Amino acid sequence: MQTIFSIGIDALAFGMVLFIICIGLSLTMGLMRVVNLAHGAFAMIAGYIASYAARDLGLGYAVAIFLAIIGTIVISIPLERFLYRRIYGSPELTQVLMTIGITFCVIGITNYFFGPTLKTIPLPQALSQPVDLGFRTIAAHRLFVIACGAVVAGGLWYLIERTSFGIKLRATVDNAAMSDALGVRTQVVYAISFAIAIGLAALGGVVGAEFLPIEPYYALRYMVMFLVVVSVGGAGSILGAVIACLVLGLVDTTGRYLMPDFGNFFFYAAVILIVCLFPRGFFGRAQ
Amino acid sequence: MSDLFRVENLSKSFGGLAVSRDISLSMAAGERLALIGPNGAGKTTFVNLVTGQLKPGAGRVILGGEDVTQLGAVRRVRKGLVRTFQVTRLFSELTPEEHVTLTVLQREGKASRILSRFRGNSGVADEVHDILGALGLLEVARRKVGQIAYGQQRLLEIAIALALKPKVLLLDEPAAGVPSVDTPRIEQALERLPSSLAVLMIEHDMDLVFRFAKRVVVLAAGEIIFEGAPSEVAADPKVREAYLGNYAHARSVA
Amino acid sequence: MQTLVQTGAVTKVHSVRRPWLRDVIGILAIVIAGAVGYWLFPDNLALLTRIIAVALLVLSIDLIVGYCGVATLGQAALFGAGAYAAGIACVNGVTEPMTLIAIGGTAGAVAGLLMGTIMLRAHGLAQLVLSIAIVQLFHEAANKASSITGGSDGLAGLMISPLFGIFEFDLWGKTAYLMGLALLLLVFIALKFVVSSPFGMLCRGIKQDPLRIRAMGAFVFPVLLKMFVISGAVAGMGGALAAISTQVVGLDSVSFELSANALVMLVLGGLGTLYGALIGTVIFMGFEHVVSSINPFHWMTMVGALLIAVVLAAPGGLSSLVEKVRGEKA
Amino acid sequence: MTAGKRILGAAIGALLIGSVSAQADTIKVGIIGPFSGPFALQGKNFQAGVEAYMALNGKTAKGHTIEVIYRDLPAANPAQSRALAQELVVKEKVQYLGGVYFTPDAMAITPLLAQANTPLVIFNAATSAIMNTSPLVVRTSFTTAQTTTPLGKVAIDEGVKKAITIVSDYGPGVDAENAFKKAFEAAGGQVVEAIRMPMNTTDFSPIMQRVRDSGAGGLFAFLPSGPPTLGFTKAYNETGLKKAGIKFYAPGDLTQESDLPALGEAAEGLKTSFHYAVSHDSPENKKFVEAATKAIGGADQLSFPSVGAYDGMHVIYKMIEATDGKQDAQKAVDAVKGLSWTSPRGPVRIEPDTRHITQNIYLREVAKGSDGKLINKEVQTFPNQKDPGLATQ
Repeated sequence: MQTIFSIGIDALAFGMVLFIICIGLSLTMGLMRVVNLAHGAFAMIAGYIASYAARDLGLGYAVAIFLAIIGTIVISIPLERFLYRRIYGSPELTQVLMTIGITFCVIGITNYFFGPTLKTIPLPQALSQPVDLGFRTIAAHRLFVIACGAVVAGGLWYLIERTSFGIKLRATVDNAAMSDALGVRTQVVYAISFAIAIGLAALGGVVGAEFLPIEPYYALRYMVMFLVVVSVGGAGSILGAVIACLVLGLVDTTGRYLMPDFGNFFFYAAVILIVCLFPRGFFGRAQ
Repeated sequence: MSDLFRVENLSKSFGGLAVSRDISLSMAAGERLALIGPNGAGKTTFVNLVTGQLKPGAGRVILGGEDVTQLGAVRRVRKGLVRTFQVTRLFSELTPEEHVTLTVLQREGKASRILSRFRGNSGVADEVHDILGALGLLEVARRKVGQIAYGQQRLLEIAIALALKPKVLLLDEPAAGVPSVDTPRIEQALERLPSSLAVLMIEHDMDLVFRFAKRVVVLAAGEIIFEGAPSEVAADPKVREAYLGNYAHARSVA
Repeated sequence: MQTLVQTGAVTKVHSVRRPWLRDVIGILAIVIAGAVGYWLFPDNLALLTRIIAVALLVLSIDLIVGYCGVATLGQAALFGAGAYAAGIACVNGVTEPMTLIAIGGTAGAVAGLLMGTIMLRAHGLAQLVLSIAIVQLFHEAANKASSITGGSDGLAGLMISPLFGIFEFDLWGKTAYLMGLALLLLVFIALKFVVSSPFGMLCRGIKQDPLRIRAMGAFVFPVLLKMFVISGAVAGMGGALAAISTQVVGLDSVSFELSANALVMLVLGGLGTLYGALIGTVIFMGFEHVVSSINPFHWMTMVGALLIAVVLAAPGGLSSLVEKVRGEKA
Repeated sequence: MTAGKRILGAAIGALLIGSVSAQADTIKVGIIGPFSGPFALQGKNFQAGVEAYMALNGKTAKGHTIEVIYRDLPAANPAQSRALAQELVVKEKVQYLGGVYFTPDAMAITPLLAQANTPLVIFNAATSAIMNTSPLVVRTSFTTAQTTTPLGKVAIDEGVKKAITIVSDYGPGVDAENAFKKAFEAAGGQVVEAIRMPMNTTDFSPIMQRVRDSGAGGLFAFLPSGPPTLGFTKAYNETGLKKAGIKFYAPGDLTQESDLPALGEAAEGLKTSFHYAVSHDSPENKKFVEAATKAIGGADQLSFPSVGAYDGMHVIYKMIEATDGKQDAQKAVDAVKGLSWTSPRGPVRIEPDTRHITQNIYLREVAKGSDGKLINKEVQTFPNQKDPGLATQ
């Protein structure tokens, strides 16, 4: 029983990290129909900013997170304006080409300016201590990540389902031309959604750095995992993404505990099974 | 049973919404039937059920005495149950000639051959020429479909269907969206359809329906509310009621 | 507008009337490019051979993505199946190069059958993820079965007999290059026949509208599966060529990275023409080689910039640029 | 944009240098390594080692000017490796090949050496078997078995009777597992469980849970240096294994110096065995570290591949001196068989029969250095270790 709880809490923490990073990608792919393979690159940029702020400038963790999110969004604005806008509505493979290109550039430039070493984001004292849960000790940071995931999921749900921006967003997704005619400024809606997605990537990159360490190759190293999570959840669905992250986190963690030698087999076999059972993902929008 | 084609008690609902209720219908070889009804009456759903794109909740589809309800869409086509699409579904990068050639090759079971040339068979080429000629599409035979007029695309839909040598042909609004100058060509094509063929046509253009069909079936809210001669349609109270919600249609019926 | 369509139509009719002429010119162009490569870069034949092997992989992706509309990020599973089959056969005493190519092709075809059977169950994004999962499983399997495959250390010690008993696979790589070039030509010509056969036309139809194809009375699944097998054979031969010319098979030949790179090359060159696959491979790998030789440390930025530039200048791929220029001339 | 310009500038610069120095009396050395991509740090260390050697010992050997040509091989890719080696030999006319980070890449080059009449000096690739594939290979790095074996005895000495091994599931990982098991059991210990985890594992908590459940008193781990080591050492601490007194042993890949700042205090106290620590206290090493730091552009990036490259260049210089600039691979290799010298890592020797390097293996403990930065502090020396992998064959 203790072991089950123990695995469960690990799975939850890992799943939540995946969720925070991937939900942004899920939104861009599901709502904006852009296959943004550079999503991980933005998470990485945020990690570098946070690392610089917290380690080299000695700023607090919260300030570092804030700066990272703002900084990454600022960096993404010209990219959105000059590159991404060209590929809204393009065939997926053209988008893949463009966003892989952006990823390569980000990796190359990061490597050039910051070098290939690992960068860390020092945690505040409160988060770096182990917490005794009774059945085991766990790093406080993991609990923090779980909390972040819950807040992000709730916040996004509220934003999309309960605010006027959410209404405009859903209308634009359903029929951009019609929304335009109804006076929704779709360009603005797209730009804001893009910024939100990037901001989430940034948040995930920073709080997930303990799991996925920040280094230049980050942008490509975890791309497959992000893509798999988004597809299994169903692009554009918050609930789907949550479930996918939890299920895949659980499968991954359990597999690595029970059969570490065949962890990957376990994981990808589960992915194949899930995809065959739910061809649109858990909660995918009909195409 | 001398009926070539028959549906019995066909029903289908999406969630709680019944889109087809207990539809029964039969057609003899060579018959010309028109299926009309207001928007949302379930006409296209009916075609989808008959051709196998949708699985019915209940009921049977019988073709030439054989129950084809359990067969998939492809097998039904091969048995001679062929449709056209309300919104043309054509390959914009291919030419009309290529469309029809592919169809003829498929009918002859040669379409998935790798070791032969697409245009290598002169027998096929002659047949394609004939079909395109019959529908007046020869002059655009080698243009990409994306570049030909919409009316010609509609004719091509019919050409593809004919190339399959169907027994029963379901035409889903063959004249929809066609500029009025081009409708005579569609009408002409319809008149020239092989006389042995049973044709069911969905159409809004009542002039066309009157000239084409010997029998009319009216569908409303997934149910057959009238079946009879075209001349009787307008006078039927149920039909009038069904159409009254829609002024434009009511006028065209009257 | 009317005249525009008219002139367009006239040129189209011309090109349609003599499609074989275009292909003959295209194939001649490949021969010439191959010969030019041989004379111009006699010291880089190993690189050119590697480009040919990857070109076969990219061609095989074009068959699936460009002609059938099935997206895949796992094609290296088929390439790797061919490479490992040839490598394992070679280590076990089958050293004749042509036989090894045939073995690679067969293994690729079998792997293609398997992959197609699984992948064709899904569509769109889900299909893409299936392809990723499959290549990862292949990779894992090759890593685990290290007693047969050499695992991450690679399958080394391939001793290839001379081609026709005369031409050695040596340091200078002339034999490997010329054999690869001949293989590429044969495959290309064969594929030109495949895509212009009724089967090829059927695939193009399926890519645009599978529902329409069903309404024409043709089954979609077996047609696509057949293409997967053909594609697997082509990729497998590419893998075997890589194994023969390198004499080592590494796990990279069944990696997601190779699959993704190859797809990028295809999109770069342009989908659905076969020429695009070749152009994309040569440009991408050539460019990468040049910039990484000039600056081994920071060339990745330049490759990224190239990809972005191509999307901005020629969203349909480089081969669409060629078409555009031709169109303007006409 | 400035990055683009700088790169362009560097590119043009490289072209110019290349064309100027391509004269008759220069001897070219081709270095293949991962200079970009996920292992870029290791490639940079190759370059730093090479440049440090040339800065300290001059750019000439017996009057011959030496020119180094770098070729990038970002990840294990034998086909590309062979193509690069062929280009270097045939087109660039290099007389010596060096570098090579991954085993399969080395395997792809060795069949070419005899025809190319070119020796290959391996700066890193650490599988024993490479040495048997060609008589023209010399290696100045280490093998995993070589660095791991002393740990078996160390664990027993520290009172560990039962151990669990956890390795990344690939060649070197399996080598490490076998080497540790052999040494540990020879010394009287028992390996209770052997886990091989996939390379791409990012969350190690479940594995640590497994360690706890196994009842082992010691944990032997092997992971390739880089990002995963961070999560691994963190998980060891956070799951309370360290507190529970379960001892941690690993080869030095896990605590390479360039990762230490990232590992942070979590790494303090970890014991690893390796052939080189940047903190090694000797005059040779002081000079080396100073020069290599200058070459790499920051002390925090310096790591073990640099010393493999440094000594590799030493071997190549000796080869050039022995052949006086003539291309004669066999003579060059013969000349360095039995060569011994004092490397920054300590006394080393090229074994005549295996052509692999014999060297001291050090047990080190991660600790704070005099300046407060984390270092691998040498606590015990196992002198003159040969490669047990080759010795048994």
